[in-house]
Amino acid sequence: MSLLTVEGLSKEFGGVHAVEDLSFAISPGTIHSIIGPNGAGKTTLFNLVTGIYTPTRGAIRLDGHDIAGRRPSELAGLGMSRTFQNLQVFFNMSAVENVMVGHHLHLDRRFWASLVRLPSVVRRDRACRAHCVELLDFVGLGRYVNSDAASMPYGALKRLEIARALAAKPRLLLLDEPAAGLNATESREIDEVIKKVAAMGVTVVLVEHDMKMVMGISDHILVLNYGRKLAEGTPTEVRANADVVAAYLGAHV
Amino acid sequence: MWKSPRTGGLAVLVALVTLAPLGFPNAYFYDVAVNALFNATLCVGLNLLVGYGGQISLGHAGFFALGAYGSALLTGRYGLPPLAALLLSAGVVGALAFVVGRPILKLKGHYLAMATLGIGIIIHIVLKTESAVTGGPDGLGVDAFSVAGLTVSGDQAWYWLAAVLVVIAVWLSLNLVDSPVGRALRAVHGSEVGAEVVGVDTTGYKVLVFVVSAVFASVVGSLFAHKNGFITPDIGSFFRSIEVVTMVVLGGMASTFGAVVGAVLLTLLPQFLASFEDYEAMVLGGIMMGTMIFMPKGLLPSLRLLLAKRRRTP
Amino acid sequence: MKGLVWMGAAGVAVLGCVVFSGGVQAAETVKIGSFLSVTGPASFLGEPEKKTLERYVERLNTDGGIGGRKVELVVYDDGGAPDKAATFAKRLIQNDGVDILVGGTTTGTSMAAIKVVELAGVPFISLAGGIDIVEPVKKWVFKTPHTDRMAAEKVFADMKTRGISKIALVSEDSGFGKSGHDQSLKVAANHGIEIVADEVYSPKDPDVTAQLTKARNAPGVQAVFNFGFGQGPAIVTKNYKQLGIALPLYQSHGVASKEFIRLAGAAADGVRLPAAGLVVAGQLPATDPQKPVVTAFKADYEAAFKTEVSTFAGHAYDGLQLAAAAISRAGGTDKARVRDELEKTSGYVGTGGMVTMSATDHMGLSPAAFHMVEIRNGDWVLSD
Amino acid sequence: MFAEFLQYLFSGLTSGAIYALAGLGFAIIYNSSHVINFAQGEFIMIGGMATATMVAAGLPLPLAAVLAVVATMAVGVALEKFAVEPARGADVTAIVIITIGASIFLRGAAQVLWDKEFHALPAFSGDTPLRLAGATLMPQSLWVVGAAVVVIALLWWFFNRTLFGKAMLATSHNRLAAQLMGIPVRSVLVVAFALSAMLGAVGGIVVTPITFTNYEAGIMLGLKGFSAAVLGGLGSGAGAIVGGLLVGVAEALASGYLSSAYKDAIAFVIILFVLFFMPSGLFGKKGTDRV
Repeated sequence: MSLLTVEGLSKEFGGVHAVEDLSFAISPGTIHSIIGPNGAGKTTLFNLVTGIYTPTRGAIRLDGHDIAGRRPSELAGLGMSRTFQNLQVFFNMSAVENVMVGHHLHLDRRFWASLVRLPSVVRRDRACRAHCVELLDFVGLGRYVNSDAASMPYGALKRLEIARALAAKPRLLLLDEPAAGLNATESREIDEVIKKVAAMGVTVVLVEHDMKMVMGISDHILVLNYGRKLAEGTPTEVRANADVVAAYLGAHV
Repeated sequence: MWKSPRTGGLAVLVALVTLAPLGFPNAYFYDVAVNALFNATLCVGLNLLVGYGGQISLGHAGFFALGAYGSALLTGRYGLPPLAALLLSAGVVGALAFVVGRPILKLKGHYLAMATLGIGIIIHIVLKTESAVTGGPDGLGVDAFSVAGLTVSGDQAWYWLAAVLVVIAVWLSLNLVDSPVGRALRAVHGSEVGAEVVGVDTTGYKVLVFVVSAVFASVVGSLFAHKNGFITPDIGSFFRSIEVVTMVVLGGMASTFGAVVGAVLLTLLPQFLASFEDYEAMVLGGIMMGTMIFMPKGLLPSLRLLLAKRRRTP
Repeated sequence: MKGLVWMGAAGVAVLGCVVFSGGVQAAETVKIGSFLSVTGPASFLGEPEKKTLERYVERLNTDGGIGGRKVELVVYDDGGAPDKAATFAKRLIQNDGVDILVGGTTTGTSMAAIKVVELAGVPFISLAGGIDIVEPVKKWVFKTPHTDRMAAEKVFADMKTRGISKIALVSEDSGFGKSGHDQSLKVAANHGIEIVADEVYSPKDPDVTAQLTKARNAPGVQAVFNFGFGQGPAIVTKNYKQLGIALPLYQSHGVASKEFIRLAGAAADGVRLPAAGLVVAGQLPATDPQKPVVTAFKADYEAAFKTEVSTFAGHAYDGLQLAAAAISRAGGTDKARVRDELEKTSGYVGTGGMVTMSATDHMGLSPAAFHMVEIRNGDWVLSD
Repeated sequence: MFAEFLQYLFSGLTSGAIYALAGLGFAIIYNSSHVINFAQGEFIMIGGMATATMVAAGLPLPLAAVLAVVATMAVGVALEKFAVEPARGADVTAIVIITIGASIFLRGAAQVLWDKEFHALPAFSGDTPLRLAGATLMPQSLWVVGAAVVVIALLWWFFNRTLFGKAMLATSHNRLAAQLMGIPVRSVLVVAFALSAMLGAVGGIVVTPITFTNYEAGIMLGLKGFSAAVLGGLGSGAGAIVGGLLVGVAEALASGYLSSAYKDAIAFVIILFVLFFMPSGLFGKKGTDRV
């Protein structure tokens, strides 16, 4: 069974169809890329799937249950996590605290317990911290553990978001242009991180412009154009698709 | 960082409030100190909302006044023991904050400022108008504060009560900030969407901290009423709301000790400025502007940065 | 962490340094303490009070002080905030060591200070109108101004003689107006007055025609009575004229200053109000015992400050005179004896009227202290 | 019945036009800097006080008015130069505290420079009320409404038809982009403060014959102006006008038909309800989160 199924999904903003009648499915354990020209509706699709936008029409199913219109925080509880194209880092906190927030759902969230700092809270917090330091190491940010997020370079913040998303222990991880604005070395590092994540059994959905990365790591690619599905398939299939080539070269008439 | 300023800062605070009375020659000093510590407690609560949660409130004096009037009326009119009145008032204020907090906290920035301002002003108007209950603008007398037959009387007794209160408030605040709940709260300030997608119920936390800060205000209001023995609706005025927010911002947002410092300094300031007479307002306004221009992060965080810099370049 | 300790130390220093020259007092001076609302909404009451106290303390000193001792005045501005007033009262008593308090511009600030002075046992002469200040009688508390209840009674009595029995009450929602409103409701029935409309405005409302329209349209209404001070009553008066309401308009003693006439302009013509003798000093009959006192004070004040004297200045003047007289009769500043002497004040003729206090009356003014005046052609005209 | 309603309406429009003028000043500064200037009310106070004292000193009203406007604009520019500009980039709350500090400072200065008395100005076109269907209106109220209309028209022209005005609008949309396009962003802010100070002063002058003025007059006007601007939607000039009129009319109708003691509270309840359903005010730009 598919982990995520999208059926007839549409989103309008004041008459503009950002996403229109879109259907696709994502199988567990795969790396699934979504590509398309600027304005094709990729980020809108992410925002719909993760509950930030409410669809105008259509269904989004996680494990067969409709999740359209649920809040992002509820979806996080169902095992969905994401990063952002425009960074949504907590700049008022340190790197490791950012990641610890990612672990939020797996901690003791009782107000009273936090307020009087029960020993159990302290214990779990300490374990959580250790775990989050590991995650920072995992994404290659070991030297930033106690740095203020506000003082970290852009490339590191991109990875910080991935670490934070991972801390939520997602089954489905959506990465919105993780390599955008990074140099070749950094892109390669991100590439490695994504592969490692997938190897842990997390299903990854990726929006990315770096074709080399997309073609290299994806199991499956969905091509969007003007909010609609243009093509779908394995990297080889997509590369051979005439419509895709046309859309990307802008020669489509 | 990991050893956190919790233990050290708290120890300094305890030492300060314990030693401070050595410099108090008479009851007037105790009186000012009690007001300073009450304000500090209120500001520690408000700082959770404004500094850590990133949600502005220009109506907190309203909650303070509700706590004060709640205690005054429940003890004076209905004969409740003061402690029960304090707790009941805090409960009611918390419930009220919960009810109005849900719709209000959907608003952002200046719209939230407007809405909280409106809540505060409405409370003030009700207290002023319903004079049959509240005594109107001329005020209402309040009985002494006593628990289990022991009456808190005299400025010294009140000082120690206020000191214990502020230490507890700071302790709770420090605990909270460095806990799962507190981190979620600060995350809401950092990025609401960012917090949402990792499972933080942002609305829930905003409402929670709004309620918590309102309860802080209510408790301080209750004690203030008993200590002063007389209250007027002006304790809930728009100016008071602005004043307490100024204390928090001046001391340093997102800094528990900053809130304490800001509250203490701004409470003492008018006592110093009294000799400026007609120029008092100009000096106060000038100090507010100057502090925020030269230390935009507030007194304590800015000083801390300065010290850190000096240490790095000996 | 070290930084925090240093900052903490600095904090202690600040806390400890609120020490001023106070405390130590030359045994020779008589210290009079005062907290007034020199700024804030009641500033135009507090301001003349402060000027008066300062001028007449100086006068006392040039005349040789009280019983040969120099007088020292300490004034703090409470900005109209009751909690500040309480703190300043404490500062005056505990830190500055004053012998007597003369101050408290508003009822709220006075009431807040009462808790402090009663506990400390220092005589306190309030300059505010609220009847709650001296009723019930508090051991250490006295006051000089007429109460709002007396003003209401004077107005109602005047209405009755003119055959008015149904009125609309329009009041300000500030301390003065609200207290006047409550007292008016309380005593109206005693004078056979029925209040058929009860409207309220805020001190800074730009326009009150809505309230006045409602008041005018109340069934059977024969007159309108406005309780407030500052610019509010002037706006009420102008709006009243604008609406062309033909009913008599009464104001309270809160507007008994030339400023009201200046602000309201021609619209003030025909307005009736209760006022102290000071306001109509020139028109008092020569036989009036108050005449020499009020004319002298008025002339002196106006020469010194180049502004019209107000009744509030008079309250401060009376407060200071009562205090000086009591101290001199007591032969010193022993607080209990000064208090006893204050209570024995008898036949003092001040700007507010004749004052005779007793153990049951800590104000000592009779209703006769008020004169009914009408504004005609921009001036007061005594009408009783 | 109808005459009564009309009178309430007139009452509300008089107050409302005053609030609207105050609200407009907030809108202009917010538009170009996203700063809420809590000293806006003090501009109104300074305009009124300066004019009133100069007229009392014997100057003809038009001259006094012009001088007062110039003086207020100088205060506005000084506020921008010495208090807001140095704090550029600081947290919004820090700037809020700065402008609140500025308002306290200006009030204090006014009280020292002038006095604590109330000051009046004669009505520009006399005190004979206009009568309409049994209700009355003072000619001065028309002056206020007229001033609001003229100011709106001028602002519209300025922002849509002059290069500098367009540059200011561009700055409000994207400060960085505007800067890159060569727009002198710093002078835009100075002009914004000068403009809203001018607006405040004009407001203060036309309003003083109705409400009088003293050193504290700016508090209430600032508060109501802020309410008007927020209700209308921050940054929207038309919104501030509509917001101001709505608050004024709501207060008047509330005191006429419900309770005059609670009219202010009722106005705030209305504002709260509007915000619950329209979180960016009546005409505010809807903030969509871009992530």
